[in-house]
Amino acid sequence: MNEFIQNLIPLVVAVVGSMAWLAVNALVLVYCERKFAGHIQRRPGPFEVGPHGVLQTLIDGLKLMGKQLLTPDNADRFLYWLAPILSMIPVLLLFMPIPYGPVLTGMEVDLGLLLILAFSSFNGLALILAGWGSNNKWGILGAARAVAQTVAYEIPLLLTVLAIAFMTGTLNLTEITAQQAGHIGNWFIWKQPLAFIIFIVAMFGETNRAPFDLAEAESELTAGFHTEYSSMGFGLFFMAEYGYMVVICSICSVLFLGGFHGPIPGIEGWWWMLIKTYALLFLMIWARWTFPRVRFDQLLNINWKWLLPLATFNLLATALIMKL
Amino acid sequence: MVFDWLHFSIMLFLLAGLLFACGPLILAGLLAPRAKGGDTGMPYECGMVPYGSSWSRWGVSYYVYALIFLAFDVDVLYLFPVATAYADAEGWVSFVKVFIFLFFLILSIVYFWAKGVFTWPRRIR
Amino acid sequence: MLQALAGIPTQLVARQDKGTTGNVWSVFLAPKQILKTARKLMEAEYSLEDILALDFNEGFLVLYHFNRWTIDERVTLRVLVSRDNPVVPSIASVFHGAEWHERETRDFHGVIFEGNPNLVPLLMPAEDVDVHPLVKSAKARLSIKEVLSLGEIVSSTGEIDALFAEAEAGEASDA
Amino acid sequence: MAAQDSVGHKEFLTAGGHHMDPPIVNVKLAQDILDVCRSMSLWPMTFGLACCAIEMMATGMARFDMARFGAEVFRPSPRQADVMIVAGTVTKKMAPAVVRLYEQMPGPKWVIAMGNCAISGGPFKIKDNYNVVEGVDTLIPVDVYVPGCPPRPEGLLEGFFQLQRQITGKRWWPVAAKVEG
Amino acid sequence: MSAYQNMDQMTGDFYTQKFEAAKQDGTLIINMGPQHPSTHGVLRIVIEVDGEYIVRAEPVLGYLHRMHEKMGEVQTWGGFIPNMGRVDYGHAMAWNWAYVGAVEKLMGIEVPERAQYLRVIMTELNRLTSHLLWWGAYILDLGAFTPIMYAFDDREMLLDILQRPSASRLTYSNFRVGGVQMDMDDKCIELIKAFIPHFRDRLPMYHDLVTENIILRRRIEDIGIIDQDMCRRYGCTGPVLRGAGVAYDVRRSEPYSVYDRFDFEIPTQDSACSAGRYHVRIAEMEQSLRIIEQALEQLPGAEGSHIVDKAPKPAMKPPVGEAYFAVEGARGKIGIYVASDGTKTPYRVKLRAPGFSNMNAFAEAATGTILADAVAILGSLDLIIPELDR
Amino acid sequence: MSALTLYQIVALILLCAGLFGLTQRRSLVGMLICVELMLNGAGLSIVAAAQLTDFSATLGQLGTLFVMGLAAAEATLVLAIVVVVARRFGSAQTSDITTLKE
Amino acid sequence: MNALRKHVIQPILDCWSLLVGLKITGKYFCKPLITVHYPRQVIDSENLSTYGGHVELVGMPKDPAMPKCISCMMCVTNCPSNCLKVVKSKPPATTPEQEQAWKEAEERGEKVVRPKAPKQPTKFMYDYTLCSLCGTCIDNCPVNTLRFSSNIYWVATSRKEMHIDLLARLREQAAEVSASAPKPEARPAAAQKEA
Amino acid sequence: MEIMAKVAFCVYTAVILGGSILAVSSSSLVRALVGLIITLIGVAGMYLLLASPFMAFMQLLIYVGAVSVLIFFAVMLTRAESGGDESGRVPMKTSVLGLAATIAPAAVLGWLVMTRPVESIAVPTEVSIKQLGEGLLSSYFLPFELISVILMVAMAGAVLLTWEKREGK
Ligand code: SF4
Ligand code: SF4
Ligand code: SF4
Repeated sequence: MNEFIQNLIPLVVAVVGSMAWLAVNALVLVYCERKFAGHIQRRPGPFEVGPHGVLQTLIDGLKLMGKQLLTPDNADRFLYWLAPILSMIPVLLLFMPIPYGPVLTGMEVDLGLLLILAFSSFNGLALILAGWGSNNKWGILGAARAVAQTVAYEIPLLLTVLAIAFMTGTLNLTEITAQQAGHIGNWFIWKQPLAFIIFIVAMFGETNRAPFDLAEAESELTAGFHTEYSSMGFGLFFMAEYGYMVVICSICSVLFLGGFHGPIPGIEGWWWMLIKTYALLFLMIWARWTFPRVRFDQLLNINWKWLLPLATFNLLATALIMKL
Repeated sequence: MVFDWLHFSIMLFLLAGLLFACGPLILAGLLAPRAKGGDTGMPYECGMVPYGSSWSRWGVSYYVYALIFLAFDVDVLYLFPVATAYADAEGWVSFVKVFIFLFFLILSIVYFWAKGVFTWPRRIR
Repeated sequence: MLQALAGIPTQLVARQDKGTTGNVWSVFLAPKQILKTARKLMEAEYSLEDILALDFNEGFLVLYHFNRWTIDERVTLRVLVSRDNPVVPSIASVFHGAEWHERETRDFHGVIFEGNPNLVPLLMPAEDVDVHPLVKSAKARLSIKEVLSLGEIVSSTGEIDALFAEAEAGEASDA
Repeated sequence: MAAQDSVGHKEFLTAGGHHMDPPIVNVKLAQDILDVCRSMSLWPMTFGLACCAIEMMATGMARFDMARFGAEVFRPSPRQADVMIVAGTVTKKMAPAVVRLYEQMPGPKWVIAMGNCAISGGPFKIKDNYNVVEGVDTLIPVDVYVPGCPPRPEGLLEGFFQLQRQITGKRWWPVAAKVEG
Repeated sequence: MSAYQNMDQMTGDFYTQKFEAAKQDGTLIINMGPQHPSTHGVLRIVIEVDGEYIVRAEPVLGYLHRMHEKMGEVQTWGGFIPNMGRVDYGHAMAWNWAYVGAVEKLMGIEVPERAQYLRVIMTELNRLTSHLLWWGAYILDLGAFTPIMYAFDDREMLLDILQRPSASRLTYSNFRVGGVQMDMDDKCIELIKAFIPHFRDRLPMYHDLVTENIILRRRIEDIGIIDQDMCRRYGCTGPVLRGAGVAYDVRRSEPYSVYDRFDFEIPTQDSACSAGRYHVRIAEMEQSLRIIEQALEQLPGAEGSHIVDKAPKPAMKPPVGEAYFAVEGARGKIGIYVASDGTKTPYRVKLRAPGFSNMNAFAEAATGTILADAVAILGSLDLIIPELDR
Repeated sequence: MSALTLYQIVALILLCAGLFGLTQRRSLVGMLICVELMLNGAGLSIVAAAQLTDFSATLGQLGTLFVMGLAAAEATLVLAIVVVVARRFGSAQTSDITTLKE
Repeated sequence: MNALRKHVIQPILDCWSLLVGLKITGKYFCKPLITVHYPRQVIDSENLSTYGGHVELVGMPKDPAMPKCISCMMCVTNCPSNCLKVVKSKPPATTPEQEQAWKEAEERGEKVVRPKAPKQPTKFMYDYTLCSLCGTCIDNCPVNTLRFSSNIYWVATSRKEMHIDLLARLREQAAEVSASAPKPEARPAAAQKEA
Repeated sequence: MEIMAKVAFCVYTAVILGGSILAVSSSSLVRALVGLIITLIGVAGMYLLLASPFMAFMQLLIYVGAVSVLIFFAVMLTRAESGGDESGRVPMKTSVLGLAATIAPAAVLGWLVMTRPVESIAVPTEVSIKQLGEGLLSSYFLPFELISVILMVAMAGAVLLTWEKREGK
């Protein structure tokens, strides 16, 4: 039993840590996004609530908690409320196998990558349930878009991840990081540059972020699948979206950018991880505030006519080169 | 039926996630004033009364071509076990095997491309 | 312009002073002729500017403004319909854009455009089929000669002149 | 001072009897804290009606930047909005939609009538008026009026401050310097 | 609980019912608007979608019908001018001009030279604000959030300039029969002179950021074809017509005021698609700058009057008759028809709104396209809803 | 009762539920759902048997994996058939299809 | 080859424009902000003073509390929105004896100077909620006693508040100016209401 | 420790039971689908209990991420007016017959399971993913290629069936 407790404690710490990490990330990231957008647009963004508006997202969150949870009369109540919960539940788990530092790993899982992929597939389901459950025409259109999109972009994502897996022979994220130790030249971005680019594009597609934010395209579908969600229902989708963003950017930095290994020694590993993840997140934010949105058929064509062949080619090439 | 740490931690994280999701929802349910009556519960459709339910049959077939690729998706998943074993597998045979597998995928892409599944007309009618 | 209208029985054709009215030709037509005229104008590459109605004692005067992209030669077709049975054939089949203009005129004045594919309220709420806000009260309504003047008559069948006759006599010159 | 009493006693909303129930946990302290949060994060609905809407947009733009006060998140769906800025002329044809959109907002909710049209019909309040609603407060309860045709963006900001003051009972920001001239 | 427990009871309203009557199997009928981010106000479009494709679309107007034509018959001749600032808040000056131009025609008033130039300058500046507003909003519709901010930066500068002779920021109503309300001071002219090079510098940035952007180009090219034939049938004018390759501009073909003294081009595009209309407007901004420059050069000194002596009072009584005056607005040909019975109030005022005719072509252009394209088409028409509904 | 038996009982429950559902459902999609239930039961049974006996666990897992792949292929085809049926007949109730055939 | 260029190479090259876009937004990210932090700063007053707030009366140079208005009603009749209401002063009440005396004097053929009503209006009401700020009243006032005010940060919580008595407002302004000549802070919109 | 596993087993059984009941009995097809998903999750939990996390993740990936989404779209396509319901009640006769048809094999199989316990081991064999991969690359490579072919054929068949050229321009 003692042993059990001993094992349990780090796990509980990991759970609590992930919760905090998720919450802090959501707050900080949303704040950063708003500030970043503001400065691109030559305005300060949130400014008055707290010094330089740092409390703004917290306050927004609290406000959402003080807002009515409204269920439309015709909605399928069960599905309607299942959806945001379903989209939120797995997010915490996704942080578990990601190594944020030499010790900062929730739990080292041999099938880490597979675990993340498996549990993130809940999100698509949640979106479609949300759209369906709310019985709203915009919602259902948005949901159909969201699912078609995530499904499509999952394939190149899988293929690029596979390329890395072929190289490393493991799905354990910690091990993948370990293989990139040493100097910056060991990062897989140099060995798999094509995969990196594909991954970045697919990342936008998977997380429904602009310029691929078709599922909630304001100017077309009002608010897409979450049109009918108020208060925390909306808040959960929002948080989950940011959670998925952080996860996928973390994975990207683990797979391609050496994880917690930095180019300069002497700095704690998790700083590197943080810097890389946030650099990728900023890239996403930057792109969002710069580009127009693509059209739905273009979105799928980018995937099928470019990413998919390229990713397949990349995988084949990887397999071939390994045997050379 | 054996205890497994991976299993246990997955459950723990999921439970925590549930808490994380339900907590705010419950709080919001308790703390917020509730508007009722009138058209409050009417589905939002840009301020108009919708005509009929959205649960009617409509042109999902547009999205179906994206979904057919789920099979592709599933297909790719079979490569995961292979990926772990590939590096250690000796010789060219393994490459050939993987190649054959991927060849069928490529074949289907080429087929669909040629058939025009990837091309959407700009307008119909 | 006159060639374009050749073969159409007009009630009155007049040339107007462009400087003060912005118009060049003013053509009075019987309601029956309007569709045919529109076709001719379409062939002559005219485009429709707008359609409006004026409320007079004699009836509703429906005005169609046409213009060309190349030459500035605004043509006004005028159709006078009675107040009791304000029916004009629609020209929406020729100038598709006329559909909305006609619907708008129906909203405002209650002029019915026969053959308009979609003669339902456009600007007014759908329930207000019978509300025609721009119809003048009997007191405010004037007769046609008190507002309009004819211009320099080119050809005429006489019936329209008659409406203006008094005015012509009264104010020896116009425009 | 919370929102719940801003609706409930007016009978001009739709016949369905729109009203607002108080929160289940109606603890003063918690609600006060929430009120401050609500006032600092007023998300408006994207609801421009006429000319005033352009000035509403201008308020969100870089020169005036209403995001500084947490009001930048224009939500297209009423479900996620806190405040409805009626920016422009409400016509008889539009009135049912305005009421419906108001009712579709979850509580607590507020309304700012921006511009003279929304306040009283403004320049369109004429003798033979047949289509313009003479004041949106004949349809839905209005909390703050921002007069002008259109009001300056600063005016709308002041409207927000006033709304914040009504929610929390306190003006949070300094008062602007006077304009000479 | 609401009265709408059962979805089957939800039968929409008159227009959706009309639509439903001819509904195909397997389609959804959706109200896009009146409250919808991409309809820029309260336009409502009932659409029938088959997945992403639009099977049918019908705009429903009138949600902002503000009875301008009725007011024309109630207000005095001069008292109707404020309405002109509100018909089209985007390009209010052109409407002002169209109306006072029509009345001046009726009354035979000759406007002083300086006033003419002031009108030109202000109208062109206003055209710039209108195009900038459109540009930002259009890009916003297409999903990019930042360009509208940049557009408004410049627009604010223009508003500062225009505020001086009009005391207003948006709904200008400073034209008077016989001239303009206030003269332009030197400071204002200085500001304009400073603005022109500034804006010339900004245009390449707009170009690089947006016009060249591959996503935008792919979004708008070959979308929403409105060709010459359609333009004729629907009576489209302005950038829509010029985007279809017809160099028709009222400032050229029916030159009013002093426009015949300026050297400017009429940009046209042959593609007839959204991109064509887009490029026409972008090019027009440059041309407006040119006109302003020339007008500033030719502007008679301050000794010239900004309004005729003994300007008519608002309760003027123009002689009996009718007049039609057309000007080129930012959206196309604005035409105002006035009929006078010799009293203080007009007998009839009819506003020909360019957006009304342009919008008319939307349904045909959008049928069969993808939902996102419909938004792109709608935006490319540059709609100002109060102008549609009047 | 050994653990294996328990798993087999659960698998049996799934199988029965699927079977019963199959007889009750009248739409193609409903039937598909029930078939998936049965396939799941089968998968569970195979994995349990392979894991809890001396039998080759690899084979058991791979076998189930193939079952899953087949399920996906089947679902794809059913979706396609449903599309066709829906396009033809406007609904996918089996009864409708049978009546329409006559 | 041509097809290759069109469908493969060109799109890749076009992606360069995305980087250009990122560069531009990145450049602006580093530029200074242009926001005017409204309640703490205002746009320069030179600019604001050209903006027209609601209509207000101008006092006489000598007596700032008194408008130059001569109750000619030009503004009232010409206002398109009917938002002004001017009530003329009545002539001072006269006693019957005076009347009698004047009457007699008139009968005698003398020139009688009856006391005229003061020109200033007794009441000058203005309903801001109707005004379209068109300036017609200002144009048409023969003595130029109307102008656009600079009270532009104004909000209200009820409609009545915007129904203002311009005479009272003028008096207040005059008192304010005389009381504390250069008062830096405006009477805030909200505070004014509170008062 | 063991007790926890037992509890987990009971929970999963309950989840599976509840899910399958929902899947079979719900009149709304979408709810039935949710029932199926719940069942799938329960089965995934069972796989975890059987010490084969790979199978559990695959179960989630394939079933939850792919198959159920496909079924969802199928539901959307087939729905009649009644909001995705299977309208009306099933006639009694069908229910009884169905029950009979179910109970017969269930009884046989159940009897077999209960009375003929197979030699079993208490601790599940653990197979690493690498072993699986080696299996796929060596002895079982034929099915590995086969599944690729099958899925390709399924895809091609689906496209062949559904493909309608939209009259474009
Ligand atoms: S108040 Fe003035 S600016 Fe605002 S909507 Fe009305 S008319 Fe337009
Ligand atoms: S500005 Fe115009 S509307 Fe306002 S009071 Fe003066 S005349 Fe009337
Ligand atoms: S026009 Fe001038 S003087 Fe005449 S009543 Fe009005 S304010 Fe007084």
